[in-house]
Amino acid sequence: MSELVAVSTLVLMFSLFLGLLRVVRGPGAGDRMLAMQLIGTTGVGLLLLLSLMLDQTALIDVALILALLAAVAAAAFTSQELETGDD
Amino acid sequence: MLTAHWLYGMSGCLIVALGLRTALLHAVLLQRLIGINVMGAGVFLMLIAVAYRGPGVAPDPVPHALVLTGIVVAVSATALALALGRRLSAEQDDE
Amino acid sequence: MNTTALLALDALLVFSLLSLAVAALATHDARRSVILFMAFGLVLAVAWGRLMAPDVALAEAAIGAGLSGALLLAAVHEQPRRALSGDSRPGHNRAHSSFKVALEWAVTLLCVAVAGVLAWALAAAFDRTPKDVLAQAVSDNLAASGVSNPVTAVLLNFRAYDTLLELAVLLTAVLGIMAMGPERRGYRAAGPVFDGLVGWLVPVLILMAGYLLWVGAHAPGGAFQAGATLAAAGVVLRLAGQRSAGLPPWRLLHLTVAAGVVMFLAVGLSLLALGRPFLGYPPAWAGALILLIETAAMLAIAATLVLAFLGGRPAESHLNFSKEKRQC
Amino acid sequence: MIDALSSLFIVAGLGFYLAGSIGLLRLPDLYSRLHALTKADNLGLGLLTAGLALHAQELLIALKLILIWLAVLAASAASAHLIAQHVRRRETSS
Repeated sequence: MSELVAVSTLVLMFSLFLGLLRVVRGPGAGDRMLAMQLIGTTGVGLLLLLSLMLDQTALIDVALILALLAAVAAAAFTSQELETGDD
Repeated sequence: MLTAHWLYGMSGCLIVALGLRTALLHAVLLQRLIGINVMGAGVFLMLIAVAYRGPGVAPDPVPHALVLTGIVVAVSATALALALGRRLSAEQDDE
Repeated sequence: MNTTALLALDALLVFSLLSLAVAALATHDARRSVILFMAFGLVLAVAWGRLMAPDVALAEAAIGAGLSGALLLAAVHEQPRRALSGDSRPGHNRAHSSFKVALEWAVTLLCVAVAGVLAWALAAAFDRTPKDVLAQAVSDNLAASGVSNPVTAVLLNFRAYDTLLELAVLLTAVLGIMAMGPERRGYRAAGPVFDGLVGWLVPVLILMAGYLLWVGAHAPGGAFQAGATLAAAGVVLRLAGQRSAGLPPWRLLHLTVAAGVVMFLAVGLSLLALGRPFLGYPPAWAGALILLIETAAMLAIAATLVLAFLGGRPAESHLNFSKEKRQC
Repeated sequence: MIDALSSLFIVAGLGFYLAGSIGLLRLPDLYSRLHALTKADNLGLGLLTAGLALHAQELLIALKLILIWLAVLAASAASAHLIAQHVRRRETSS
């Protein structure tokens, strides 16, 4: 079991790396943000596997915070500021 | 043999250098700030690498406490710098 | 097998961090730079988890991958032209190109030298077998600290002076921000999808902040992580078009921002009055006093970070209660 | 038995993760990449959390894992929608 977890962690890190390539390549800001969502979910999975592998249950909390804050980042990207005079 | 802390610590040094170069050379305020933040992250990486004691061994908590507060202070300082920059450009526009 | 997998994981993580740093810093497109910096923060949070620093990972997940990204994105939206694009500076174009190249080389060499010195110092630190004087002192005295999470014990008991000063630094920063001028523009009211998101995300973030504050005594968590999570709730409200961003009414705002420092000083001075050293908690009371200080510090940190996102002094009329009072 | 089931879930979850990342890289435009993102990725995390929850020693941990999956499910559906809408609005307005 522990070997499976170790190898799975590595595979997931590779998957995250593939997602990062899209973040770097873009081409548009929207493409990058969409890829950020994917690497966010991959990061969540990676932290969960690491929590089992390193025997650190607290990493589950980190995964939850990461999941919630990915949504905040997306919100910040898409929210539209008021124009002057919109007030 | 413990290679992990070497790997993370030395890349921390590299990241400090990369961030410092941008912070000094870039013409745009926002990207200079990102450079400073990247530099800070490099320092944090060095500190956490020093605290690391291998898998299954409890790391040194003192650097962790330093980095934890460092992260919060860094984001506040960044916000202050952005506010300063905004004020500066507002003054320039008035001229 | 496990160590090989771990080593490969480390190599891939470090490579990702380095290439993201290069990519984020190399581009001249500010928005691309910010998004890549957010990705850098996300990978960094995973790295902290890998290096068994869950306290730091919590703060990085909340701030590096979320809040500071939101802050920088707002700055990109806000000022696409002047101050952020240095090209408008007078005399900039006239600068001698050969001088510029020489300067770039000099700075690059300086940075290489800095990296070399740091690497040398780090190698010296690694070469000596860690004596762990401090770590040993922490684990020896943990039982008397009132909490069982060593990082919280360091922050709020053993090195409480440092944390008090750090909160004072945050207070100075936020006062500076508020002195710099009025807040940035607000946001348009959220559409239905965003509204649905806000409806559950904000309560969950607030609950999570309370949980992190409570759990910080015996597991990773504490005032800094809880404050950042609470601030994220405020930022989401602001992004959804709520001008107050969940901040307290104007009169209470000053008190909230200063709450951490005030509570720290109040506890420290009361102890001094009772004949104990400043911030030298009696062991029986340490747990309760730490929770008291942490609660105040969480509120102060959250308010500070929300004000940092607003980027200036909030308009008095937007903080709900004062508005109602005036209408009465 | 539970170990085998748990391993099966984890491996299947990884398959979806990889498919998602490869789809994100290979698919031609933003709208088709939405598929890769929202479908494969959430299934990937769902199977992974299911596998890990089977392995969890405490009930609280299993509950937290399920909570994480639900949070990601709701958050990433909303964020992907918002990002796509944002891009579309820009394209049509310019």
